[in-house]
Parts: sequence; C-alpha cells; structure tokens
Amino acid sequence: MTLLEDAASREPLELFREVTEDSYVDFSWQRRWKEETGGRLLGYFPVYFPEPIAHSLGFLPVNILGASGYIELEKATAHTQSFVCSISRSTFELAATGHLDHFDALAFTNICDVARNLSGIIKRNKPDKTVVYLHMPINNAVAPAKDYLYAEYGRLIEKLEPISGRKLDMEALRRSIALYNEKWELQHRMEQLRIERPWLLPYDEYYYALRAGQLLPVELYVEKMRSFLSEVEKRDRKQQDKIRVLVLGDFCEQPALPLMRAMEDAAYLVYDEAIIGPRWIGRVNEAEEDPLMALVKAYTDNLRPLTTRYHPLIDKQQHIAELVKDLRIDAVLFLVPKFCEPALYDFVIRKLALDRMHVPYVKLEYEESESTFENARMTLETLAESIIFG
Amino acid sequence: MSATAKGRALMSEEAAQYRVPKEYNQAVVLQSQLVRKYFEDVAAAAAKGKKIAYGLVEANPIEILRLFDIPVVYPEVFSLQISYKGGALPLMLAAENEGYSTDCCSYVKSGVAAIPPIGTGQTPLGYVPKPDIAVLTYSGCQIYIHWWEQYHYWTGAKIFTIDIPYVRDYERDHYVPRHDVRYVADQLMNVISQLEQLTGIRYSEEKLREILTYTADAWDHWRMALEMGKRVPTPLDGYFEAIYYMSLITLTRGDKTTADYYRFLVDELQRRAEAGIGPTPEEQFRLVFEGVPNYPYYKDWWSLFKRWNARGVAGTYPKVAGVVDYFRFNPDKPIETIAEYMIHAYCNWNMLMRADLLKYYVDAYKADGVVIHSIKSCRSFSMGQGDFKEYFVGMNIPTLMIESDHVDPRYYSEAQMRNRIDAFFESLALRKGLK
Amino acid sequence: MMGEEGYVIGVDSGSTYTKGVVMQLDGRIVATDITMTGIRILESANRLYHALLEKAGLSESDIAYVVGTGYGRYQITFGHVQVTEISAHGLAAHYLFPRTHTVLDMGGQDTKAIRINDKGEVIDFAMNDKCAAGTGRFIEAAARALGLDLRQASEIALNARRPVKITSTCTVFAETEVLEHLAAGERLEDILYGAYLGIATRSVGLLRRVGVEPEVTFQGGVSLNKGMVKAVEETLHMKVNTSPLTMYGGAIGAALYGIKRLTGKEEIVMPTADRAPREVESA
Amino acid sequence: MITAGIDVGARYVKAAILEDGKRVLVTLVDRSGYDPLGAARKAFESALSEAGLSRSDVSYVVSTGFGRHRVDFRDANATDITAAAAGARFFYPNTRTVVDVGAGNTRTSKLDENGKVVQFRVTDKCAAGGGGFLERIAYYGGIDLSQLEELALKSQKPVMISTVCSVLAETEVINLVTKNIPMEDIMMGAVMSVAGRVVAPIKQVGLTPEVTLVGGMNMNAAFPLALERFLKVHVNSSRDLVFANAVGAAYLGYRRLQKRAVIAQ
Repeated sequence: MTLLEDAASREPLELFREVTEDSYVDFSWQRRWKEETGGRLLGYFPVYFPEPIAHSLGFLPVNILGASGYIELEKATAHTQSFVCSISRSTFELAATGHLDHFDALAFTNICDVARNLSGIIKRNKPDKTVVYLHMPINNAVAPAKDYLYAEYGRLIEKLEPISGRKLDMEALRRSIALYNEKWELQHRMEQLRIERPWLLPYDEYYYALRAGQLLPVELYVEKMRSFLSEVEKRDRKQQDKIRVLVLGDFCEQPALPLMRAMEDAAYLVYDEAIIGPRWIGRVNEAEEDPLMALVKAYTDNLRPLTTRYHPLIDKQQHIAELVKDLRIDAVLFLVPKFCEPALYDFVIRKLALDRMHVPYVKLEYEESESTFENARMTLETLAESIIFG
Repeated sequence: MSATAKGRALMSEEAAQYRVPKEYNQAVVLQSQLVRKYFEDVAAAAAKGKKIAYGLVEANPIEILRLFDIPVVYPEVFSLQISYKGGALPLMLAAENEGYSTDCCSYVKSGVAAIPPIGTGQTPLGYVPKPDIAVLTYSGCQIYIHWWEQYHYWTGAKIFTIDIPYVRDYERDHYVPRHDVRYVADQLMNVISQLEQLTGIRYSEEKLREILTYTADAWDHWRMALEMGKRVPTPLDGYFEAIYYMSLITLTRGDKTTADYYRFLVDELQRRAEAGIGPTPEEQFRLVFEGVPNYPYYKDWWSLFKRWNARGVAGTYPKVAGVVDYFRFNPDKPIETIAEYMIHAYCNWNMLMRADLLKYYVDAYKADGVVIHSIKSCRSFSMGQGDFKEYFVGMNIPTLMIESDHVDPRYYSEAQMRNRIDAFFESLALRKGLK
Repeated sequence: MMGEEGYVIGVDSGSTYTKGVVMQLDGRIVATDITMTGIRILESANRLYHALLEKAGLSESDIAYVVGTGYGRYQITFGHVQVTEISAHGLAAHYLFPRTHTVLDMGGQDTKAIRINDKGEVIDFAMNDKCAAGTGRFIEAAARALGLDLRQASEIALNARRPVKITSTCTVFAETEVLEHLAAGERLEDILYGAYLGIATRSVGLLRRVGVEPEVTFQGGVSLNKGMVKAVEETLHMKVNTSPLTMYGGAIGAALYGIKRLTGKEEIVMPTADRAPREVESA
Repeated sequence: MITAGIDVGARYVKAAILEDGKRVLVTLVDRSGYDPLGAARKAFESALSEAGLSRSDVSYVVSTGFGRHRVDFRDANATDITAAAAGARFFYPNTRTVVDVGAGNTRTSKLDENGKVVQFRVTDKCAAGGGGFLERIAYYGGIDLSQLEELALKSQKPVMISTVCSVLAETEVINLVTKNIPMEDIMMGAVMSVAGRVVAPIKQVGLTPEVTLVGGMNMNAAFPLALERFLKVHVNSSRDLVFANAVGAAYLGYRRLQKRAVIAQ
C-alpha cells in the first residue's frame, strides 16, 4: 500500500499526531512522499512563507520548526553561542547532522537577526544545498513595497524553477491558491472553535491538527481536516469554570506540549500564536487578475500585527485592547522563548496597554527542550485563583 | 619575581600602559573636541525648539536630514559614550524595572532609559533631547525596528521608514538585485517629500550633491587612514584607535569640517609611519578584530592586548558605518548612491561575505590571527561567530573567541578575559617562533 | 643549566580548589596535594606549598623553581613565573598520555577544549561561554541537593537505566530541573546521569570547535567522576584517557613548564617506571 | 480549632500548626531530599508530636509549595503566592507587597487592603537561584551561612557584583577573589547581587509599603538590609517569616473552616 493510500485510510488525529512527531527530527514521512511521488521538498523556517508558489511548482512546502528538544545540540554548541534561542540551535543541528539533506531547497525570511545568520551558517556548512533568503518588505504602507515584493517572489521562482524542472504557470498558481485558501479557512475555523468552545478541543489535538497542515500535502490535509472538524463540533463535553487566557509570544519557538497541558489544567488558552505563519494572512483574493500580485497583496495589506513583521500603520496597543475585548479575555500570558529579543520588546509595548486597562498578566520564559513545568503550572494556577476566588 | 624567563619578556607592563606621544596623537584630541561641540549644538537646537530626529549608525540618513536642517541624535552613539564614561549600569537597572529583560540589547535599554519618560535626558555627556521624529533605516539589524517602535510608544515620535534589503544571494557574492536599489531609492524620495511638508524646505538635488561631495571626500580619506593598517609595522591600531576615529564619519559627515578632519588624520598617520611611531612600543603581533568592542572597560580591555605589543591592523566593527573597503560615494547620482551606501553596511552583508571580508583582512593586512569578540547583547553580530572560528581553524588561521557585552558592565570579568588572551598569545608566540 | 637533581613545584590556584605537585627535573612526580582555594588565594597557596614540602620530605632550599597557574596565578607572589592553565593542561596531557592531541579540562568554573601538537604545545583552544560556566560546581551542588557525597555522585550514575533529559546550558536552570524531576519521583541515578549527559554534550560541542583528534585526555577535578567519564565517552563515541593524576593536570603542567625553563628540554614524558599498568599498554 | 500547613519546597519541607488561627504552636524544617512525600509526612508527624497533638486533633490540612499536589493527606492545596500572602499578613497585618525568594524562582505580589493578591510577578529564568547561589559562595569561601551573614553585616564598602544571574555573579566573585578584596565586602556584594535581581519584579508590581520578605532568605539578616538599600523602604523581616508559607497555609485552612461554620448556621 502506498504512503498516500495508507494516509487516506487513517483516522485524522492519529495521522496529524504521527506526522507532527515525525517532523521533530526525521521527516521520514516527507522522504517517503518524495520517493513515491517524485515530487520536490522545500523546507521553510520558521514563520511565514508563500506556500502556493512552491506548491504550484510541484514542491511540498514543509514548515521546519526545530527539534523541540529531541536532538542533542552538539554541533550547534560549536557553531553558535548559548545566548541564542533553542529553535535556531536545534535547526542548525538538524541541518549539520544531515536530517535535512533530502530537502531540495531551504527558505528563510527576515524575522530576526538570529534566523538570518542561521541561513548563512547553514549554507556555509552545506554549500551544495539551495538556500534562499527572502527579504520580506517592512515598509508595507507605501506602493513601492508591492512592486518590490512582486520582484522578490520572482527571484524565489527563478531559484525554484530549475529544481522543479518546469516554469511557473499562472493557472497552476491560481489553483494552488484556491487549495491553500481552503486550508487556511479550515485552520481559521478551528481557531474560532478554540475561542468559542475551548472545552471541545484540548490543546494537544488543536496543535497536532494545526502543525500537520504544513507537513502533509494540502490536498490530503484539507480532506482530513474537514472530517476532523465536523467530528469535534459534534462532541459533547462539560465546560469547566476556568479563566480565559490570551497567550502571546510563542509565534516561533515551539512550546513543549506537556507545558501547555500543565497550564491548561488551570485555564483555557483560548488563543495563542503557535504556528501563526499559515493562519496569519487569512485569505488570498482569488478574483485578483494576477495571482502572484494577489499573494503579494495578501502580505503587504494584512493589518494584523505579527512580532516578526513590522507595518507602519499598525497600533499594537490598540490591537491588544481589541483582542482582550473581542475574545472576552480574563488574563494575558506572555509566553516568551528564552533569548527571543523581538518578543521581549513587544511584551513592553503590550504590557503598557494592559497596565492602563488593569488587565492582569504574567510573563513566563520557556525553551523548546524544557522537561519540567511545575513553575508554569503554579503561575497559571495563581493567576486563575486570584481571578476566580477574587 | 627573580628569573624572568625569556618567554615573559613578550609581555610588558610598560607596553600595557603605553601612550602615543602627544605630537603624534592630535587627531583623537581634535575628534573629542568636535564630538563635544556636536552634542552642544544638538542640545542648543532642541532648546530653541527645533525638531530633533533620531538616526541609526547603520545606513545613516545624515545627508538627507542635513538637507532639511534637522539635527540628528544617534542613541547608539550616546549609549556607547555614556557606557565609556561608566554611566551605563543605572540605565540598565532603570530599563529592567520597566519590564525590559536581561536578554534585551543594552544599546536599546540605555537608549530608552536615558530620556523621558523613564529618564530625564541628563547624561554624563550633557542634555540629550528626546525624538520628535525617528528615521528607521532597517539595514543589518532587525532590533533597529523594535527599538524605534519603543520610542514611538514611549515618546509618540513619528517613524519615517526606509526598509533596506539584506545582501542575501548565497550563490553570487555582493549581488544586489535591481529591485532592491529601486525599492530603497523610491522610499528615499517618499521620505524626502514627507520632510518637505514637515519643514517647509524644498528638496534641492543640487544642495544634496554638494553635501555628498564633502561626504565622498571624508569617506575616501577615512578609507586611506584605515588602509594604513596594511603597512608593516602599522602606524595605527586598526581596531581600538579606528573606533575613536569612527565617531565623526557617523555624527557630522557631509560638511567641510569633517572632510578636513579625515585629511588631517591621514597626515598624522603618515607622520607616525615616517617616525616609526605606533599604538604600542613595538609590533609583536598583528591581529584582525571581529565584533563590537567592550565600551565600559575599553582602556583596560585594550591594555590586555597592548601588554603583548599586539596591534589591531583591521576590524569589521568600524565598517558598521559602511563597508568603506568596498563602497564609494558617487555624488553625481545622489539618491542612488545613498541607496547603495545604505545597503552596504557591514551587518547587512550575509555571513559568507562577512567571513570572506575577514579572510581578505587577514591576507591583505598580513595578520597573525583573528580575535572574535562575541557580545551577548548583539545577535546580529554574534550569532554564528562560532562558525567563523571553524572556518578559520580550517584554514589554519589562529582564532581567539572571547565574550562580554558592549554597553552592560555586568558581563565583563577581567580574570577570565585575561586568562584567554594570555593563552592565545602564548600559543601565537610558539607559532611565530618567538619562544 | 641545572643537573638532573633539584625539584620544581607547580601550583594550580583554581576557582574552587588549589592543587600542587612536586617534581624532579627528570620528570618524576614526588608528591601531590589539594586544598580548597577559599577567599584568600595566597594563604591557601602558601598552606599547600608547605604541605607539599612536608609530604616530599624537602625544605624550601631544595626547590629550584615555583610556577603558578590558574585564576589566582598572579597572586602567588612566591612563584617565579606564571603560565595559563590552558598551556599547563596541554603539557600535562602529553606528559601523562604522550599520544594525546585533544584535551578536555573540566574544572569548577570553566570547561576547556585544547588541541596540542606532538610536544604538548597548544595549537588551539576554546572555552565555555558565560551562560555555560560553573559545571564542576554544578555537579557538586547537584550532589549536595540530592544528599550525596562526591564519590556517591560519581558511582551511582553508572547504573542509570533511562537517563532524564536535562538540557539546560545554564547551571541555575539545570538545578531547578534536577529538583523538579526529584519532586516528580524520577530515579536518582537517572536524574544524575541525565545531568552528566547534558554537560558531556556541551563539552563535546566545545571539542568540535577545536577539532577532535585522538587520543583524547580528560583532565581537571571532574575527570575523577566515573559517571562523567562514561557520559563523555558515550557522547564522543571514543575512549578517553584519565588517571588519578589527571585532576592535577594544571599543577603538573606548571611544574613541567618550570622544568623546560630550567633544563631547556623540548619535551618531557612521564618515565615508564612511574606509569600505572593501564597506562603502560596505551603509552 | 487546630489547622496545619505543609510547605513542600524544592529543598526543604516546612510544617506549621496553628491554634484558632491565632497562636503558632510549632514550625519545623526538614530536607526534601529525593522523597518529598515521605519528607512531608515525617515533618507533619514530628510537628504533631512536638505540639503534643495526635493526627485526629487537626481539623484541616493545607499543602503548598513545589510538591503540594503530592501531599496525599491534605484537605486542600494553595499556591505559594496565596500562602505567602496569608503568612505575611499573619505576622505583619499591614503588608501590601510580598517578596518570596525561593530556591528556584523568586515571586513578588501586591495585596489590596484586605490581603487579596491583586497582581503578581515571577522573575525571569536568569534571575532565579538566589538561595542556592549564597550557599555556594559560603561553601567555596570555606565558611557557613551564619558566618556569611556576620561578615556581610560588617561590610562598610560592599563591592558591586553582577545582578544579571547567579552564574555570572559567581564568575565575578572568583574574579574579585583574585583582586584581594576584603572578604566582608565580597560577601555583602554577593548578598546585594541577589537583592538586586529582585528589585525589578517588585517595581513591576508597584512598591506599596509595607514590604514583607517571606521564605529562607530571612535567615540572612544582611539580605533585608540589602533590599532596603535598593528599595529605600523598610522591609519586614524576622526568623518567623521563614515559615510564612506553611503558617499562611495553616491560616487559610482556619479561614476555610470559619466560612464553613458560618454557612452551617
């Protein structure tokens, strides 16, 4: 039985979990997909990437998110410093120890200086690997940004075409955009479900289903996600008297699932930024005449703030005020990866707004490789206690 | 101690305390006078109610702001000067009390804590005004963005954005796509029109060309001064002294005084070379330096190298203000030359190009080894420097890795630093047969 | 030049312990000793110096040369000359195991990876960065937190079955992890060996920075810890040389440096008569 | 009415027994070692025998601390911050700011006028490990903790030691030792570096007097003094406050029983 036949017969959540855990170190599922279908593999790190471009050229775009503590950082210790986030060190370890060799191309974008330099030292250690570094525009309020990004996507396409063996076809790109719009729509529906009725879908299940979306071929994933969500919506589970918490800061380094489970004992984590990349642009306008320009606009005109992408027209303090109101938030948890400077600066900007609104919040640092969560559990319990038994 | 083994003669306290004779060290005196005048002028302008702009050292927009007669304050520069004068620690603690983490860059912490609402603006350098506008030239350091956002939310300063793409093509060195230069040029014109409305001054390309002529002249002499590090022995320390000389090419570039200064500097170094004068009594070791210096203990740290009669011949940190070895200003195409200048800031070059530049310095400046100073605050510089060490070990180039911070005094421990530096020179002496 | 008789003393004033060795000019070790460095470096160095004389049955006049190394080397005013412990550990590793080309030295505060040539001279070295300091002291603190003495902390880890993952570079985080795994009821051996594997991984990473070329010699106080030796060998996939003398690497190297100064010898290797059985077959 | 509080900390177990929520009968300390539950049971039993009571005399047991969930003989458990607030108010009723420097993390909280926790902060990972740091400084200085306290109190010119984290602070102490700086100035410098790391979270919850220090750091009289130098405000500190969390837990148990009694009428 081929990989895809086996996957088609599998229970959605079981498949999502298996492919997620396989992506911590081995990516053996993607390797088998490449052998059986002859397709190409593109790995992108770690937040945002225009997936439809790669898909329409026959690539399976895969989100590489570090090894979550499942690999020893031996070569990373030699090549990087300890005051750098763990996801960048474990991603370097994966590349240096050959776990990414079967990827035909690796793509990075300008989310922070660490990820930028990481792309350079991976290229130096893997000279024959195609490494593409996309500079995504940050001056998105001005017209030139769109022309620039259009040309920059052109440079990406120039690099991928020789590997895929065919030229980019605009109709193929339009079809890919339609498929990915459906994926993003389903992921958005799951996000709303977590916001409205978090008791129906525990964090682990939500996380596996969300992450699998950037590991499986989009055709297979969309089908599995439809059946998974309809099953979840039919569940009948009791709502507990727990506070509703907004989690900010986990947009890049992956928090350990046992950490999130330990905190979910004390509160509903109704919204967080894990695997924010795919959910972030929402929809690409399929009516746009030129599908590539549609992809460009979906990026430059998106006014939802994201720590790893600046936009002159966004007011981050106003946005967090709206988020707290719309999602009926009781408290905010700043879950910040150790040594993640961008997240630490947004924390100061946002906490100033929360202080003015008298909304309780607390900051916790984490690392992907952590194995003990007592402090996190105790902190969330205290937060809940002070609100419920206030 | 009685018997001083021959090995120890390589190290001497006299060298550690050595000062270049006064008549060969006027450039640094003139430089500190001009810097003090610059700070006085800025404070005076603010007192008169003029609009103050905050600017960044990498991709420094000084020529454009001179056009509209807007005084520029560089938080990176006032932070390093406060730290150099020993005033950084209270700013670190004040920033951390406001919620900044120990992992945040100490430039940002002192830059934000020195001015209202957290600080008062009074600093060891005199009064530093807060920003009315902040020109964000995102080149080489992502934290620039987050830093300027802090000023926006704390002080309400209006941000003018110039997004400068990274030099990022790993297949073709120094390749800058056409759409990058056009994107930066378009944004420059956009900022110029905004500044016209803000100040009521009309944009004049003719005046910009005139400013750029002074800039180009200062730039070429700055390059001539640095390239004297190729001489054996070198008349200047291409790292520790170059960092002093670097202040004016950032703070006051674009006027006749600055152009004259760098001509004066070249003459002085010429006179030093002819008189056989240098930063140390003799030249025993020639080193290339990678990384930001330690400002809080600058002189003590420098003496750990001087003690071994070691001289910096070239450094990458002075190229943060523009890779002067590679890029030259062309006043005839003002907007385009400014765009290209902004792209070629050292940290905007990718890691392969940075490694090649260091290798070029080792060869062209005939260095004995490389010193990599990794600093906890700056991941843009430091992330991946371990990979540089592997690269140089592979080419049999002796490389020392040491670590502290550039502004926060709490990360400098002299015993550990001295231990590693002495061990490096012990093995370097063996290698050069100086046993 | 001195004849073959006469004695040299090496004093390694480390961050945690001060170690000393008396050697004859022909390279034979006469006596070794160790004491806690404490807050007054010169006092503990002096105390050690006189204890060495007593142990070796010598008087001050017999000592031709005193060489200081380690953090406190500039405080040892009664010494003739100083050398960094990096150069000292290189010479000692070559003396104890002549085919050594890579040295891992783990003291109380710093971990050092050193590449040496065929004469024990340092080619390249790398040291832990700030966030990874204090491994030796961490092992002692973890042992105390688990209610064990150092010998127990060394042996007990050998019968670990499923080592617990303790990955933090920072010893403060690592200590919190140890205590939490303890509270969660994990087996003592598994926690301790898990901590040793974490340290071993980072140390091997440091060795990579200078390049690993056999043979590898493990020196410094932590080299006495059998659990740590096993963890390093397991991570490195290679045997490492250790012996009861490797904890004195700094002091031996300092003494050898003195002998080289006095006799002009290019290279000094431990006389085969002094070698313990295991070392002979590998020499 | 007798209630008990068991504080199962990362390093030590503390047990307290309270009579009618007013009088503290006994408080006791034992090492957690590697069997926290066994240590909790042993501490509780020896507290009972010291107070001349039997298990049945105790109407309510509240556990707190690291291992609170594993105390199987508890009636209820409360988090450290809630127990610390109750304990601080028990000994110093006007407390509005509580500082708990534990073996692991340090926690600060702000209370309203009737003692409810309105805001709290946990220090960054790097600022943790204050207690363990001073133990190591004493151990390698060849002295015990009470001698460290004595020396620190004698210091006239404490030396500045890094307040970033205890690993850097320890590196710095080694550095200072090579510079022959008087022992008492190094020791007070070490105590101040621990205090320095606690200032930020206190300022972030807002410094509202009275400030009360709870937990093990009360054993070192120099620590509250060091904190006062930074905060420029009096800090309540006493040997009793070492057991604030255990006493606070016992007091919470008493308040719970009172509420049940009111509801029962």
